[in-house]
Amino acid sequence: MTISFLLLAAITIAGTAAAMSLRNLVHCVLALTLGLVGLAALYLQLGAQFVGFTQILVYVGAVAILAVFAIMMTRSAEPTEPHGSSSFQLSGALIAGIVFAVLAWAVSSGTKALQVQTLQPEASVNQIGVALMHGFVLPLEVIGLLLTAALIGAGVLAMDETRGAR
Amino acid sequence: MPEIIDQIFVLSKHWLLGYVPAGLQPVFSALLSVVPVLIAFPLLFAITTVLERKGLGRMQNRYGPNRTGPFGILQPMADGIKSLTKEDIIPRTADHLVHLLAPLLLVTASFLVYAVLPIGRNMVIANLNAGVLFFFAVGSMVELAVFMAGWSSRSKYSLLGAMRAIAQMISYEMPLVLASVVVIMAAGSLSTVAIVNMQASYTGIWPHWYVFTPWGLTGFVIFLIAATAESNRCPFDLPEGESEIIAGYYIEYSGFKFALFFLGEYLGMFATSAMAITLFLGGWAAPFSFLTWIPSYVWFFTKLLTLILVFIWIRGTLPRLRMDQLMNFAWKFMLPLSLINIFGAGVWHYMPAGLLRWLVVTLLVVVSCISLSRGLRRGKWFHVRTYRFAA
Amino acid sequence: MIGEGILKGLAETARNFFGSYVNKDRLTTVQFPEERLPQIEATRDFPFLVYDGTDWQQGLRCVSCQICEKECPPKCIYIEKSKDKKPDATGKPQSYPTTFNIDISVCMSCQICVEVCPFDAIKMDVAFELSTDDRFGGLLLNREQLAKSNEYYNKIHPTEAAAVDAAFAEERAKAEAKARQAAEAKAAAAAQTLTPGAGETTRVQ
Amino acid sequence: MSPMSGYLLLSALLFSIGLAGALTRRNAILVLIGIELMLNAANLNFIAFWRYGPNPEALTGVMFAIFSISVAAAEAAVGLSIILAVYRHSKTTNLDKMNSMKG
Amino acid sequence: MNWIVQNLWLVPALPILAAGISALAKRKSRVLAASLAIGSMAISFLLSLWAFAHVLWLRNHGEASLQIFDFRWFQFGNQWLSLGWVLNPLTAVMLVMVTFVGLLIFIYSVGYMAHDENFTRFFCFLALFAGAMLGVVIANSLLLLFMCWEIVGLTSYLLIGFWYSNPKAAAAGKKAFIVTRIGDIPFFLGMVWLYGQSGTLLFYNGGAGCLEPSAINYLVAQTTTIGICAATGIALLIFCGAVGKSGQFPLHVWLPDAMEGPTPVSALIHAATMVAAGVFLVARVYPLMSAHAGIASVLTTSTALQAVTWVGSITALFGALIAVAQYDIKRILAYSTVSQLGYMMMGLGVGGVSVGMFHLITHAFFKSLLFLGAGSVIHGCSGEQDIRRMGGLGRLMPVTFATYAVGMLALCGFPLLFSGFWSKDEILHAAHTWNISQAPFYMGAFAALLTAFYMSRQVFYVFGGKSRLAEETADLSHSLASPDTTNHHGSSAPHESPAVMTIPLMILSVFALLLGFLGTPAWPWFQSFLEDTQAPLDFSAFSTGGMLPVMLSSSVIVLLGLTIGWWFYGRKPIESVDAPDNVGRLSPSIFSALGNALYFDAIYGATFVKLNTQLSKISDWLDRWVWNGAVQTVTQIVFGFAYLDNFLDTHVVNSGFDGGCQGVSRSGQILSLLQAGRIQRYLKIVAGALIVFTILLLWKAKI
Repeated sequence: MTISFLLLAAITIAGTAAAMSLRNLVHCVLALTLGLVGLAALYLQLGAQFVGFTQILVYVGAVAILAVFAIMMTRSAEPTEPHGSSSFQLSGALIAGIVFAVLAWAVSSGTKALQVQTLQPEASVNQIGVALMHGFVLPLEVIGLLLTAALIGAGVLAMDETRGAR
Repeated sequence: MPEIIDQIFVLSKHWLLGYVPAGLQPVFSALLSVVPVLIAFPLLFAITTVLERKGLGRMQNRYGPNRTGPFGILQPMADGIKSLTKEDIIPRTADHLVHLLAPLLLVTASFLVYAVLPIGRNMVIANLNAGVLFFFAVGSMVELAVFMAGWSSRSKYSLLGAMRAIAQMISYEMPLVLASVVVIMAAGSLSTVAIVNMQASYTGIWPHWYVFTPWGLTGFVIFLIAATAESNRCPFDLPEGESEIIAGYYIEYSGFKFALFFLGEYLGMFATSAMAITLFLGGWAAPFSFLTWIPSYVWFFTKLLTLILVFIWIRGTLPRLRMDQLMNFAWKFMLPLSLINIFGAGVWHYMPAGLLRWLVVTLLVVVSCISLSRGLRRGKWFHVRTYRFAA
Repeated sequence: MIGEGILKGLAETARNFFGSYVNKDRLTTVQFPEERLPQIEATRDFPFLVYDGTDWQQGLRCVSCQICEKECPPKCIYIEKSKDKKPDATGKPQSYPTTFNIDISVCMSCQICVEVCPFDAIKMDVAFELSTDDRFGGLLLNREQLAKSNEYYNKIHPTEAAAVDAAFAEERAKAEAKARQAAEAKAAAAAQTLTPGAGETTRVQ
Repeated sequence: MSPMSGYLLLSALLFSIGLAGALTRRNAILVLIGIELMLNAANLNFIAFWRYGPNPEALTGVMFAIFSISVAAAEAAVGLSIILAVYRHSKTTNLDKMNSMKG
Repeated sequence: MNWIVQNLWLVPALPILAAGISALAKRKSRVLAASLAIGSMAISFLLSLWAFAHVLWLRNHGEASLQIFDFRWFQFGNQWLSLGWVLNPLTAVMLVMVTFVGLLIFIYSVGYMAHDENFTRFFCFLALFAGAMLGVVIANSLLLLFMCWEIVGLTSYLLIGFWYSNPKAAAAGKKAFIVTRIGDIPFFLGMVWLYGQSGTLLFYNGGAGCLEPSAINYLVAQTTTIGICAATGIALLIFCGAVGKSGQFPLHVWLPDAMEGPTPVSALIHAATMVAAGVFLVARVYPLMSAHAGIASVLTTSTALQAVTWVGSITALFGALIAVAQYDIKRILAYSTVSQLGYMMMGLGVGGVSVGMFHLITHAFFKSLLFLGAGSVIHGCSGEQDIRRMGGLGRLMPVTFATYAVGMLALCGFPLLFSGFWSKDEILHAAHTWNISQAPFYMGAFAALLTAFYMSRQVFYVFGGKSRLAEETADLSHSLASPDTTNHHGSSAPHESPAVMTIPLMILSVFALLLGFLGTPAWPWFQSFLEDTQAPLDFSAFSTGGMLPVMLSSSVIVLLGLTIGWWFYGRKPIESVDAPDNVGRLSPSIFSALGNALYFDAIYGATFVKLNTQLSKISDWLDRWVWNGAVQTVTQIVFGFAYLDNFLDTHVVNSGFDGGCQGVSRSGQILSLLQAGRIQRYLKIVAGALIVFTILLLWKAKI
């Protein structure tokens, strides 16, 4: 439980908590990016460089911007109305709390028996490339297909009907 | 002797580290490798501002700043002092926190990028084996900063400018990355140091820079164009086109924050051009075998300066692109061309070395370039815009 | 080919860039404070009051008829008429402005005041370096700062000044002839009271 | 408390925060972000298990994380475009108003 | 088979056809109705003469005088029920008598009913009655006879109640109909019993008929539980029908009241034909009646015949007694008819068919003569029927007086000259020679005496003394103006009837005189004709078999009666309407008792009628409470079940079903809550599931 882990964990939790609770949506997204960067740092700390940088590239670079664009275009940047009925909030939070408790219990009871391998495994990009090309070729192709489909789909969905018609 | 000069900085760093107690060793070594970069590039920024203004002037048959100091040498000092002394106005309805954070994030992102750029022989702050990926990852945080700037100042011009900037940066990030993919394929590694080492060797006097390969050249050209778009410069400086929306996303900034934005912008430019150098122009490698005696960092910076001059040159000549032309150019010319370029690199990789390989790949690239460009013109994407009302 | 337009443009700028160092006349900029371009005669900046002779208080042509004040579009002229009268160039007792302010920060140098002034008392000056460090007070010129001699007028607008002087001389000659005829009958004293003022040599012609 | 359980706890916490956000917020985009967060928590789990798991050289954890990140990105894109389309249609992003699919 | 035998059905059919046509005709087509009736009757009379001649021809040629014609009516099961008609001397005689008397009465009634507006209806009923009577005569089947018997009963009701607007007439009609019906029921039972035993209702069927010896022997052999043989039982039951129809002792009450009908009706129905039907019936089924166990000799008479005799003699005496104390002219004749019918029954019982029938024929003629005479008297006195208010008509209506006197003398049986003497004498002779008891003979003789007495009283009242018509006294009870008077055209003075009425009187009086000579002991042609034997002319018969003393005694009786009558009434006829009757003065109580018909009506009223009302009350009560109650309860039960079923249906089935549907819809609503379109809710559910599964997993794993 190194200090850096605690620090990064604190940052991530603070970021995500703020993301979920702030009133102004744009602030939420920004807090989210902070959380995600914290997460990426955790990945780096765990030694998965490639994943960390992809995380930053994909989430901070693309998804955050996308979310912000969405917020801009749906005019929800204005301060949102109050949180609405408290019972609604309460129930949501309660359930989340229970889920956390259960998972925590599972984790704590689960990991006791597991013998932990301390050596830092090496995950160089080269190895990842090899693994991608050999072991995970099919998922790679499928992901390619999926991403193209998503690209086109998102484009069409978000496209303004009139433009296509003109 | 030339090696000592070459490694002067590295040696001095180790020398200095000697004086540091063991406990702080890692921190100091980090500091010592980071601080010079933090100093060098802002200086370069200062120099570039002058070069740019005088160069533009010269191109436009005028002198450029020559009042501050001899031949306007002290102009950056003046700008710096001006920006420091200028009152820092924050719009009343602005979102103070985000308003403040935007420039900071921009500058940090821009500085972070230099971690992986090999300035000289084994003079790289962090030799990550996914260096290029790091470069693009951190590079993409700039857009977020731009958005924060644009949105937080709560003015229509700034928001519009930010949106345009982000749109442009995102759409040009694709060709940028794909162009670099070509080099990664050739070099076989994401680490920038490895890539430069791959280009360091010479055949005869000619260096093995990737730019001297057909796919390399196209990659380099695409990379440069995308770099200019990425840093919102010249033909792609629509976001802060003064004539249209005044100053784009940093309109509501004044004083030091404004300076920071400028710094961020230029640092972005230097970073992308530095990456271009590492990827295509052999990083710190000397252009000819007989010139290897000159220290590696010197080559790096000279190449950097030449690229900067090219940028300035382009800024002086090309007119501003319209938004739709800009976007079309990115998605309908650059992206396909880079994909084909990757294909070309693949073909290059599998074909035996020789003239045939050259012919095929160049043919492939040239034909695709022509057909895409004709596609652009036939689609009248670049025709003179006729205004239906204002005719 | 897509690129030839760009290359031609780059070549042009490169030519300019290197040409500027080689061929001086490419650079047409005038280093302003050090070098100045000769003044063009028809330049006009802000109005000034013309006075004959040496003492501006006596020689001031303005009779405060306030036409220019009324006609001035941005309303930047402010005149207060004097109670007493003083003789003008032709010796006729005329009133004179006690205060005559022009706010040059408001004046748009349209020269309407010059055109409507029946007495050619107000003309357009060529001085443009009037920047002051305080924003309001400095730019409000009073009567004293506005008054300038006829010679200066001839210096800055020679042709126009000459035409105006000729018209004055002719008018004065006609008036003297008339006065002479009337005066010979009257005491020379009446004639005496006419000529103490400016007495510029040019007007005498 | 082995380091691994620390990461797992953290991912559980992240997951529940994401879930809380998804459950409590009314705005569609926030829910989407909440879901993104839950996905990230899962990724963290993968990497933690890869790091401390039995045979890391198989790289399954890393691979899975990469694929899940790409899928999440695609999902975010499509999700947001759907929200956009819904907004353009019904001028609201409030989830309670989007109940036309109710039974 | 002769044409007449085959077409004998025409005789009854023609009058019925005439009745049908006139029934459909309009009220004012009076001539059509009269001519139709009279025409049809005339044709029937001619056909009857033809049939009579045919029978004579058959007798002369020695052929069987019995000719039958049967036809099948309908089949039930595998048996055929057949009807038919028979032509034998009995039928022939009756046919001629009925048609001839009917014709005369039709002609007479044309004049009598001239002023009545229901003229056509009257003649329609008369024709119908004649047709039915002829049907009874020719019937060869007891069933056909019974059917015609009922139609005769119907027409008697219609004719008695002809002036139905008069309540007494309507009541009389109903009374006649009901009393005859009481008689007909045993008749019907007997018929059914006969059919049950003999298997056929045809009288003569070539040996298989019920009156043929084979059937008779069979019936005699059958003994019933109460000891008498079937034949006797059936005979007695059939005799009851005859008692009802002919007005014998217990069922005679309707005959005097039947006088409410118009006089020709009384003449035709209550003198000549209908009442004779009962006697004819007994004559027709005489073989059945006289059948008895033991040796087949004629000597012993069957119980049935004994019963007939006793009933006949009682009725004769009884009728004569009551007739003495009557004041209404037609009522006296009615009671005399009752007694004469008693004579006929006694004749049949003791002397056989020929004796009874001879008296029936002679009685028909002089009784119809007396009735028509009474009719012309009433017509003359413009509807007055009470003899006390008549008197002195002998001079005013000479023809009526003469014919009436002839009829009176014939009825009383004036010696030698009049037919009544010969026929009554035959009966008295037979009664005298009856081997069982002499009581009938003495009752008969006394009845003859009384007959002579009340007839002479009547004649002296009506024709003797001076006219009492003018005295209009209000207190007389039955001074009600009968419909006859109402329709007279105002002339109150008595006057002779027109020719159309007097001619039939004269013809009838001639027959009343001459008919007796057919059956004198010297030349008993009539009896031989009926018995189908040869009758030589020999005057010595008078002396054989004690015939002479009987004749002498009866003539003495008659003369005695006449003198008594003259003594009381001829010498000094009463002067005023309200003067008491001469005999009445002697013994007022007996006289008033006899005047009220020995209170039989009252007795019947008190007993049977009351019993009947009680029974009807009881049956009403039963009907109302018991049957109705039962039905009500059943309906209530059914309603109850229906209500229960409805209740079950609505509450259990429907509501159950609806309840089920509501349950489904409510649960559907609840389920739909699950999909309220709120995405967060779905997420919560997913989270919940997650929690549950992880807990399960951990629980199972039991780390």
